[in-house]
Amino acid sequence: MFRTVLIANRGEIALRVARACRELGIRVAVVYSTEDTDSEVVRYADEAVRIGPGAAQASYLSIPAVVEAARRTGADAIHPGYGFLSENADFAEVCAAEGITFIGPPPDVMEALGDKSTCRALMADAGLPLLPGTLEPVSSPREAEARAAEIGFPVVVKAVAGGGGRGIGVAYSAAEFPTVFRETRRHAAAVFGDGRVYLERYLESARHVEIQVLADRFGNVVHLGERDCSVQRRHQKLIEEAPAPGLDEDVVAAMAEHAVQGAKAARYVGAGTFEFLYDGSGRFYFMEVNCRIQVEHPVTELVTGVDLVHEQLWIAAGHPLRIGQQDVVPRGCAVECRINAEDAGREFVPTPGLIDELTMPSGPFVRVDTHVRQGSRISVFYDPLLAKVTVWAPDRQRALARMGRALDEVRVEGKGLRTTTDFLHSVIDSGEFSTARHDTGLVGRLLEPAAAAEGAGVTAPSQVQEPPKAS
Amino acid sequence: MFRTVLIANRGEIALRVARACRELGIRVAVVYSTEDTDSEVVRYADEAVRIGPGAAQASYLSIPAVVEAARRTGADAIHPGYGFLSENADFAEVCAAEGITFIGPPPDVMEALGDKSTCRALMADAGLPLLPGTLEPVSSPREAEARAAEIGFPVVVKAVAGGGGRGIGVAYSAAEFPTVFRETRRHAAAVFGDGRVYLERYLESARHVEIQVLADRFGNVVHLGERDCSVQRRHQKLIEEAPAPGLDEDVVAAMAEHAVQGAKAARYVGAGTFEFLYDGSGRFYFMEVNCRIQVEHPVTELVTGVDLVHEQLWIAAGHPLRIGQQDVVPRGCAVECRINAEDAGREFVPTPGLIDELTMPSGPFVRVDTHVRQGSRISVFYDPLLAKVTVWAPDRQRALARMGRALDEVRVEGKGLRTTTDFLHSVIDSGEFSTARHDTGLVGRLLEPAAAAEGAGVTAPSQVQEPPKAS
Amino acid sequence: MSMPDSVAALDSLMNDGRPDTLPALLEAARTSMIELLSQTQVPPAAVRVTVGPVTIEMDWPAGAPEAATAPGAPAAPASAPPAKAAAQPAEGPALDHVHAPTVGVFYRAPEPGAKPFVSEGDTVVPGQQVGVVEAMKLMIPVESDRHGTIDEFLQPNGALVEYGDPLCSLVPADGR
Amino acid sequence: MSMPDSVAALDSLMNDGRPDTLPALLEAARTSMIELLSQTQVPPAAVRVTVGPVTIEMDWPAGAPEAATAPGAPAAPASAPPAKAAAQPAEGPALDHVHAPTVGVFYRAPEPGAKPFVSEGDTVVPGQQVGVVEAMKLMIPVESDRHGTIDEFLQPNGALVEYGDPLCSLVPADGR
Repeated sequence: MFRTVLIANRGEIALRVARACRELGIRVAVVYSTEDTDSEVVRYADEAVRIGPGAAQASYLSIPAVVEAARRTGADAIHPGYGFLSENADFAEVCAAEGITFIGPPPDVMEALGDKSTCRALMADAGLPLLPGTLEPVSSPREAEARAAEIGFPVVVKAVAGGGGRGIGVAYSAAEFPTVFRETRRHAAAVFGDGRVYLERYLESARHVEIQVLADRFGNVVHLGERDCSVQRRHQKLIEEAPAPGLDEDVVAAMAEHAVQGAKAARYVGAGTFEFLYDGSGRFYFMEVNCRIQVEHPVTELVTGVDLVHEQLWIAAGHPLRIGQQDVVPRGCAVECRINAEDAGREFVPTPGLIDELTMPSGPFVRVDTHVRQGSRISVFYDPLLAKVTVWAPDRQRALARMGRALDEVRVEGKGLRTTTDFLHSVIDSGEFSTARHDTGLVGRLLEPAAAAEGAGVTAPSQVQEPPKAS
Repeated sequence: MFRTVLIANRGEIALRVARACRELGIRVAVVYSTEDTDSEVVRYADEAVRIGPGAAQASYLSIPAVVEAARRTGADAIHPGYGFLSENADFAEVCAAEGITFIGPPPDVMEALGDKSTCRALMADAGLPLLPGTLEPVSSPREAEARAAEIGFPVVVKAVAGGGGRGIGVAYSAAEFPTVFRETRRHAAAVFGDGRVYLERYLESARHVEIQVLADRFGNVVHLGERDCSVQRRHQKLIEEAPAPGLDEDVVAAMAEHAVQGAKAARYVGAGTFEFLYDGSGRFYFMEVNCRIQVEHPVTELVTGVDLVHEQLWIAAGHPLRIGQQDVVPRGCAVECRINAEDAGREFVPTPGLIDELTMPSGPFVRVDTHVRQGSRISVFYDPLLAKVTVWAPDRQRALARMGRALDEVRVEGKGLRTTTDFLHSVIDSGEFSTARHDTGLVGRLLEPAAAAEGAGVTAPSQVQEPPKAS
Repeated sequence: MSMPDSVAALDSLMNDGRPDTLPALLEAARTSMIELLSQTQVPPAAVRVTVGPVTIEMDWPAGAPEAATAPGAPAAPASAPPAKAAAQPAEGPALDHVHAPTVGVFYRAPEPGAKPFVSEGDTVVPGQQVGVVEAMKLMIPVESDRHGTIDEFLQPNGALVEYGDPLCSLVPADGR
Repeated sequence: MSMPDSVAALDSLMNDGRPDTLPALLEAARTSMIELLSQTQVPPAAVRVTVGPVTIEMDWPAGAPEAATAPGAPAAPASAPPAKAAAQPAEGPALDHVHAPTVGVFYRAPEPGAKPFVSEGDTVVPGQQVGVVEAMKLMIPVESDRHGTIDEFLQPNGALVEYGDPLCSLVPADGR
């Protein structure tokens, strides 16, 4: 096992990885920006290196600064967490060149899966079902219009370099297609430095279901079941759960089998996630692979008892998988809510500020992953995720009751601070969610029930989708 | 299910029961003393009734005050927690007379099991193995000396009305027996108002192993496996775990079978615990039944996934058991540490005071049950238990590593405050405990290694037992 | 073994002969408070003394009588009366209270229609019954713990009271 | 979906035209602080103004020059200098610093044995290189951002530095 692991991240995931390292007797080094000088993980770590200013581009995203910190702390491995450099193939390559183990898949695998076009082609070859769309990027507006008409509206325009819900635009008709196409390309070029986009059929009423896999260097792959992440706003997840409620066992089994096949075809190594859209009538479609630990990994940990970060470290250290498929026996139901410093009443605008008072839930079958405490400052520079509250219960009904109890205990006070807590509670309490009749359009409908009722019939109430955003 | 449950307790268990009620949609009423005016559960409850001063005798132990509070709040049931009135048969009887459901076994069952003499007789009839000893109380010193000689030294003198480690004296020789006998009787009379004692063979090197049972009104009984609670100081538990490490599966299965038989013979109802001593060589002996939820119930909850307080409420509401023996499938290992406000360096003397700073552990597979926060005052009137930190992992080695990590995160600061945290850490780290070669004498050996080495050989290092105490 | 060990905890604090027993702590805090106030020239707005588990707090609200604002100083803190006066404020007689001895129903008379134990304006002596609280059919007498005159009943007959609720105010007799 | 949305977060704070943008918050806090100090007759020992994510704190230690103790008042708080003086303390020339632009190894010269970029006592202009930090074989220049005179190097050649570490002190030229 490693002697020292450098954590190239911040926030709750940095602390979560640090805890795993401690449990394994590994020395913990972290990098931090000037904004995070007083952060919990900086206090927690054995060694901390200040690598740059608040702006991530010059700190958490700076490859030379992170690698310099790794060399200085004698780290023999780097855990990238999620976001930042976690899916950056160049970074993984530099690590390899420096003789430092990157905890994640090999650079070439990450590169192939990170490009949505090559990824789709690879998975199509491996037999995974794809939505009707273009395998190659389309650049000419005229060609794009023709392909969109073939695919049939609504059509989603996706950045090849996008992912995680970013770089997406939806066109509901041929009339609005040219504008959506142009804007999504411009956005992709500006944000990702890569203006290539591809087209796909847009599923209006779908469930987001993903399969967690673990793979070692020797070609062994196991899956750890599914997560349902259909409660999203602007393609960002708010609530995740396992198992996916109301899905047929056969459908989930087939999805898991495809994920394992896909991982094998891609020569995947480490912890990864295969995302699918489920259309509500037995069909599902492969969307993308996330080459890292996910924000929502705790729900899988609570139902399987497998510590995914421990396994990441184990695999990265060169060991063969120590759990077989028969060892993965899901139990009960786990639900995670993301407490964000956002104002749900104002389109989820981030509300940075000082936390004057903080109470997090506790007690039976409640897990809290957080990096904030009383006196913490929520920085404008980073993700507004304050805490993940995850509960477990023998069944979904009891899990939702427990989540309601846990959310009632959450208290975050500070001038100007707002959190998603109350909104999450209203989702949990909604009839649509509690009876698992929801899809990815739920948040929009809850926020604008009048518009939803107007824009759609009772049986297909999911037409109200948020317009493509520039961020 | 009940509409309103009155919680006749305080501290972490009151909050834990309140959370369970909330999860079940039950209104929460609590009683409190003037010392607990600002307590967490008083804030948490829907209604709180101040029933008396700090001294428990006039508040948490006052049957009229508690019943008055139940009537006033419209409670249809009372949860007594542990300690206080939880094993008071008179109280259960008064509740019944008032038409309020007492959440626990029927009064006559509690009475029979609470008297150690009738309990031992009952369990002997049910086929449970008992240590050599007297079934009837002994009152004449001369008779006692004769019986002690027959039993063989060391002999333990136990109060009939005792339990939970209180009212116990150990005589290592015929010479010291008369003094121990006299002092234990005097103590029992003073503390319990009942000076009757009985004698039993004292196991010097033993493990404390207990079986959790659930029983309904219809005679159905299931067990939820065992807990090992061998880390004790002065017969008070400090660390508990499940499963019992190093015990043969057959031994545990036999123990569990005996517990189920005993529960059936006693016509037990509710959650209960059968305590055994295991002699390290395959033999075990019944000790006592605890007619209530135990402090250490979380370890069973984490390995079985069964919420014991939910099940207590379910059973008390008159339902048949909803889990069968086949539904109880233990998974992994859970360990609980009790963080007490005590000075381990000064014979665990309680250290009451104000908590100026408090950090509790969090994150993956860590559960915290606590009722204190920054600014809480640890009262001299009550149990010094501050928090229970419980962890889960796939196996014991990883559970202990996780517990070490969790204890490292604990921070309790306050003038004059001391906690057991560091001492617990040293137990976890000790070779004897981590390799499961420990017994109930471990704490004494860790505190006075020199004396232990002197008083005992390497193969039987458990002779250093603490002398009988007046409290 | 999981029984709250309150007896043992109290025992060890009260009876082990160490100086930090509860009564000693209370005494120490009280003495410190009095000493502090008598030595302080500019009266404070608030004083708080904590000794281990014991905390004593006193404060004087802004605008208290005879506030002498220092020239140029902001309005608060106002001056506080000297320590001795705090125990017995100058204006009007000090009021004490008789408190509920338990949770229950408060009655002023031994039974419905009977004459109340005492009426407003009556003088009482220590141990004299001024009411009764019924809890679970037990009648717990409410007694004055001092000499004085009943000022006013603060709870009506038949009120639901909790432990410690003030039941009536009482003007203590001088010097008792 | 789990990517830190820093671009969006900054965007929304800086560019959405609402009054609570960062610069506006800073301005509001600064104005409040100055107003407060100019209106306060008895100077405080410490002032703290928080506006949303912005906090400004100032404090003046007891015994600061020209402390004018109010008659009868306790020793502290001492009087604070007026707000403007706090920004430019009276005694000695103010020192600025040149900070490390990244984490890495600090060198004073472009290569071993070469002449240092600058020496103590040299005058520098904005953009002038005063050293270099090497991170992963990249040579990142260290530049002064103002006119001034190099006072003293605070890190030896070859030192391991972190982002923001002061590398040398510098006396700014007047008025720049």
